[in-house]
Amino acid sequence: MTQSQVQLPKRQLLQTHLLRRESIGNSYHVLTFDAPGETGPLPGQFTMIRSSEWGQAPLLSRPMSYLSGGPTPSLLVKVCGEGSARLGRAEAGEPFLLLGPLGTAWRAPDPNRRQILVAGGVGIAPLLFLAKSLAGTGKRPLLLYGGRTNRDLPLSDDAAESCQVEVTTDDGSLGHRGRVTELLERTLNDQVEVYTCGPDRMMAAVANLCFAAHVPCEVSLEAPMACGYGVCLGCAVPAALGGYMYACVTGPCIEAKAVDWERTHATFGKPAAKGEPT
Amino acid sequence: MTQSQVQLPKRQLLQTHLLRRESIGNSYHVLTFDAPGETGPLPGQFTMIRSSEWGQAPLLSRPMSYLSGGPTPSLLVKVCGEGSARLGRAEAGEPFLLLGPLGTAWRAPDPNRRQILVAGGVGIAPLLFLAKSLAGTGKRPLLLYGGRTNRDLPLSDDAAESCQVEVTTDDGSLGHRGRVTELLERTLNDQVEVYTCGPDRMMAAVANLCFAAHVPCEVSLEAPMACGYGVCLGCAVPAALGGYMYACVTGPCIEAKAVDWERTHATFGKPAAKGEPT
Amino acid sequence: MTSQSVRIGSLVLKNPVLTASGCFGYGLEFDDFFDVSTLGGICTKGLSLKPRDGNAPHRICETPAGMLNAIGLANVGVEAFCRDKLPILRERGVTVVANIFASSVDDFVALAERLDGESGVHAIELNISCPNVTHGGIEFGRDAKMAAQVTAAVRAATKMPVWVKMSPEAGDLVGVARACEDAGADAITAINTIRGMVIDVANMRPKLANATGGLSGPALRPIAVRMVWELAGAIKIPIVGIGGITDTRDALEFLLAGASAVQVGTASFRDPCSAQTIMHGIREFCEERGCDVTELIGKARR
Amino acid sequence: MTSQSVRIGSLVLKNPVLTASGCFGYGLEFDDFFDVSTLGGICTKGLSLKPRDGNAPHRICETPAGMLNAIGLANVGVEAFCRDKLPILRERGVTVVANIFASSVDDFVALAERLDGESGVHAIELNISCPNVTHGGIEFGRDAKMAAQVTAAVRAATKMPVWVKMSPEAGDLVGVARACEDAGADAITAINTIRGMVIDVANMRPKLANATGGLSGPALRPIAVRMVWELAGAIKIPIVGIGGITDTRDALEFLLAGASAVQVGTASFRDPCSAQTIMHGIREFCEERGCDVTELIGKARR
Ligand SMILES: Cc1cc2nc3c(=O)[nH]c(=O)nc-3n(C[C@H](O)[C@H](O)[C@H](O)COP(=O)(O)OP(=O)(O)OC[C@H]3O[C@@H](n4cnc5c(N)ncnc54)[C@H](O)[C@@H]3O)c2cc1C
Ligand SMILES: Cc1cc2nc3c(=O)[nH]c(=O)nc-3n(C[C@H](O)[C@H](O)[C@H](O)COP(=O)(O)OP(=O)(O)OC[C@H]3O[C@@H](n4cnc5c(N)ncnc54)[C@H](O)[C@@H]3O)c2cc1C
Ligand SMILES: Cc1cc2nc3c(=O)[nH]c(=O)nc-3n(C[C@H](O)[C@H](O)[C@H](O)COP(=O)(O)O)c2cc1C
Ligand SMILES: Cc1cc2nc3c(=O)[nH]c(=O)nc-3n(C[C@H](O)[C@H](O)[C@H](O)COP(=O)(O)O)c2cc1C
Ligand code: FES
Ligand code: FES
Repeated sequence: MTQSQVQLPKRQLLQTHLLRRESIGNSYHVLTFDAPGETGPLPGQFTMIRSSEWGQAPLLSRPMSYLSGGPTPSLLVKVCGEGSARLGRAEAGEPFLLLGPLGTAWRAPDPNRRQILVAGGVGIAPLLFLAKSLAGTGKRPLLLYGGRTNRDLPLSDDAAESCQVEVTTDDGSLGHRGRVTELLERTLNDQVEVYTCGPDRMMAAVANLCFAAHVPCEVSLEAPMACGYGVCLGCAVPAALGGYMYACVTGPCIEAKAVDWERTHATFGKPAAKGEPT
Repeated sequence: MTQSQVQLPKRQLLQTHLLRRESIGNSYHVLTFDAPGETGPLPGQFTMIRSSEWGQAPLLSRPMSYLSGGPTPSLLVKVCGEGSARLGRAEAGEPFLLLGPLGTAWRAPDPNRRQILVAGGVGIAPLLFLAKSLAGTGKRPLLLYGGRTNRDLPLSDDAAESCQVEVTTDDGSLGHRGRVTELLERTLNDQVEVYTCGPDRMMAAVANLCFAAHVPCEVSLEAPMACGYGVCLGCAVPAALGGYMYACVTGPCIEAKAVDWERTHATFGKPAAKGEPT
Repeated sequence: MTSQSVRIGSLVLKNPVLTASGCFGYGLEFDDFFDVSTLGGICTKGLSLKPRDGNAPHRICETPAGMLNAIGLANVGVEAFCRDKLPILRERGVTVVANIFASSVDDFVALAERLDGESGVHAIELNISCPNVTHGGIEFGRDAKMAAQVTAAVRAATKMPVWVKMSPEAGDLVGVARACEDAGADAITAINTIRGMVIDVANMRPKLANATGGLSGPALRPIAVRMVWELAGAIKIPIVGIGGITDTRDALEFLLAGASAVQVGTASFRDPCSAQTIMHGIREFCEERGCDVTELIGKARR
Repeated sequence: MTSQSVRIGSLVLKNPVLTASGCFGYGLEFDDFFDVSTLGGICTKGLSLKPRDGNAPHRICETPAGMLNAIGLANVGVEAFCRDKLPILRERGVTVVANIFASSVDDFVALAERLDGESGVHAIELNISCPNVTHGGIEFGRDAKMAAQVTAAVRAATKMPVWVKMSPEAGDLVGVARACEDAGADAITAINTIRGMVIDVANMRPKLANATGGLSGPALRPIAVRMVWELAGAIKIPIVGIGGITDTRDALEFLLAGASAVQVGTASFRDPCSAQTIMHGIREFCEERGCDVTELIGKARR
């Protein structure tokens, strides 16, 4: 089933307010909003979120994947800069603007395969949403969940309700010590399909393993976004067919094969161009 | 006693937090801060206030007169723009930066005269601080307090504790209908002295009446301020001796005679210069 | 009843609010949000003769009350625009200003000629001020002679109104605008972005792959208002004001400074309905004062 | 131990953080706050031959992440400065850069000569870029020839290091800076403010009595960083970076872009200790990386 066949819910700018914020450790927060009567998002979609109280700085909305949908959609936020820090100290009742649901949803799971979800840190959000939607179908995916330390694995307990969870940490402070790809390698076969969300390099490694094993692999793209709905052309990601695709409309959820991972590293990873503007 | 004889408290940038906010009607708020062990401000002095959570916009601190001093100083804030609106929705615990105490204090009252305080709207704040400091000396000043409507007279009940209060409103919704200057005119004699804070035009009218009646008159200047401690030169007010004085260091509290009220109106009231930048 | 229509040369707009080039796609991305035909008009993403992929990522980054972009004029090309986008816009009755970009006078002329035959295009806006491309961007817009040359050539190639979009980096902005006026421009759009840079301190490199990008958003607004004010004192053709408009008050600043219409750019990113909200806001402002919108134009100057 | 000292021509600064002209008074208003002699230096409010009252109010207004000022170079005059301020600064061991302003080459020379005899002044900064005065401000700074003429004349009149402060409104910034370099400037300070305007929509007039004012603060920073980056690729003399610096990260952007030192302006208004905090912050950054501050200069370019 290709993406274009999925009927995506209508996008709108929702004026709402924060229902509650739950902190997980120091850097993660689950924010739940009031959205009665909204067309819910599909797993994998995201929203562009801003507080009405931000004024002119931070200027832009922040892209965040839905952690859950329905009348009280939630987000999992990692504090890493000015915008996410503000999200991480928002109090119930604060007025928010949520533009969404945006972007493509996860490809519908193949009923004949087992789903392997590969998450890095906060990348858990759209995968957990997918896992929960699978629960209704009687499926229990395998979640391979990696983080730097045991503090970088938010919602791993929660995940155990809908998934079989295996955890890795760089420092061995929880679960397997090492990379999530080491676990993945052993589980790939022609009975599975992979969904992954996390740092670019992790997703690229996951995609490579899947290509080699001929396993379908779906990724969730990340890029700086100004609009989230296809008009600023800021969120370019190098496309396998040449040129660029746009993470907010062609993605975020897309076949790993559609991405030119080499150019992605070349542009995102490398030191930026030097000298005069070109 | 001239201003220069008063030893002003040391200025500092105080990192503190909001203890509580009390709303008065829709547009006024009393904010109380925690400032243990601080040199308290004198009546008439002001602070430059910002929340540490404002980020880069609003950029500058806002000048606000102290309503009270001591270890839990308070401010009376009228909501009129972005900064004051944020102050008006701040919650207890929010971190704030208070630069102060700044500027000149009210001239020490003359023990041989009765003090008449003439307040317009939010201008009540530094006058009420003065009145309360007088209470200890057994003095009970007369407060003439004017506002557009009965909703523009915050703290008038509070004032009754330390002052004899007479109120005017433009629409007659409380007290005398008309201008505060109409009340003042009848009370001027050589046994009184006047302190006034409010809109420029009101203070000018008060000053004029006092000049005519040879009554000492002290005003609290208002001007847009960037720094509040004398380095930006933004807060220029036309001086009677020619040139400009600076509201934040020569003022805010100053003899009405020191101000060139005609040029003040000419520059503040008139349509700004036209044509090309000069 | 107040009249909201404004005249930009021979073109009469329903109201003074347009959307800015590069910030509204091709006007077809807004179906979920509002009916774009109600706007004064839309400016298309900058069109070139051939489709362009644009610059390598990262293309955007945020700055205090602003953002930098170095999109590099990614666009579908004028052919695809005329084939796939324009018919729909025309059918919907959208007022379309085609923003065009080229690296030579000949190519500007070729673009204008190509669009001249197309019904549904109501004006051409010459982007001689793009800071993000190697050739044909800002150098046209910085120099009065070159700007005039492009304007005159396009003027001769089309019957449509020609708007010329100013670069705020021109040392002599008024001189460039006057030269364009003399060369036959119907309106001056002011302003495009100013080049800026953000350095990622952690990895010690510029954040944008292109190193520099154009600054837009509220941070830029005071500069844009000042430029519109200066231009309004110097030229006779209408000015279309742009730069950091996010709400009705902002838009009114530009009208009062002397702009006959405004464009909403970056603000659409965080609220796709910004332009519509501003359009309603200006109408209400006029209704409260019982005036037509044209009475506001340049009022702060009188 | 990391070394924080930087060399600006013949002048060695304790560390790379100075305060900007017009944002730090004469350096004597900070006694309650901190010891200004710990800074790399302070730039005085712009000094003229005669005292100046400055412009009519309103002189300032806030903008998104920035502010406009049209102070009009109010200052005590060079005589009062030398008589009342300088002796105290000298006694305290403050590194003083005298920012000077005049409306003719002769007056610039007279100012330089007057200061040349004064011990306690460590460098002269030529403000050829003030946007808020009728004569002798920005027109010197916009034109390479005029800028070079002022620089050469002052160069000949003093033994002190001469810094020239750039106007971001110069159409050809690099050209102006090169001309100053050739004329004997020891350093280039970049940048001064860009003119902007805010219109009070309620009373339909510009907010500033002077109509326009110079934009400073974080809004300006990306433009300033870009200009420092461009200059660093074009001239050999040191660059002193300035524009919208509010914290350590911001200051590092300028150093990495190629500035040898930075000036903190508007940020001092909301926190008088900003420059000191940034000075400490840069030291810590260097200590964490085990490098001298000079190793950071221009590092984003390599
Ligand atoms: C489709 C999508 C889904 C996402 N889902 C989540 C999620 O569920 N939970 C979560 O915590 N984060 C998520 N992110 C990342 C999140 O958007 C960034 O962490 C956030 O924008 C950082 O903003 P900031 O103001 O805290 O950081 P700052 O660094 O202050 O942001 C400055 C600017 O850079 C942009 N930016 C910074 N980092 C990123 C980034 N990694 N990706 C995109 N833009 C960035 C910001 O949007 C902002 O415009 C998602 C990103 C995308 C594109
Ligand atoms: C010495 C002094 C004491 C003051 N005491 C009080 C007080 O006790 N209570 C109170 O409510 N207000 C007081 N004010 C006025 C108060 O500073 C302004 O109302 C406030 O700055 C408005 O900020 P804003 O962000 O809400 O408005 P905006 O209009 O959004 O402010 C924009 C900018 O203009 C400046 N500004 C706007 N209005 C004024 C004004 N009337 N005076 C000076 N600057 C202004 C702001 O500081 C800010 O920089 C005092 C002003 C001064 C100079
Ligand atoms: C992402 C982006 C892309 C842009 N692309 C174009 C373009 O293709 N052609 C053009 O003339 N201007 C382009 N601009 C400039 C805008 O039209 C506008 O002049 C500028 O952004 C200032 O307005 P604003 O602050 O309202 O955004 C672009 C701006 C942005 C932010
Ligand atoms: C209120 C004010 C007064 C200024 N006065 C001067 C001056 O006298 N001479 C000068 O060269 N620059 C002057 N400037 C410009 C600053 O030195 C600096 O170049 C500019 O503000 C940008 O830096 P910032 O964003 O850190 O403030 C002034 C700036 C402000 C805000
Ligand atoms: S974020 Fe604007 S096009 Fe994708
Ligand atoms: S507010 Fe800066 S000098 Fe008065």
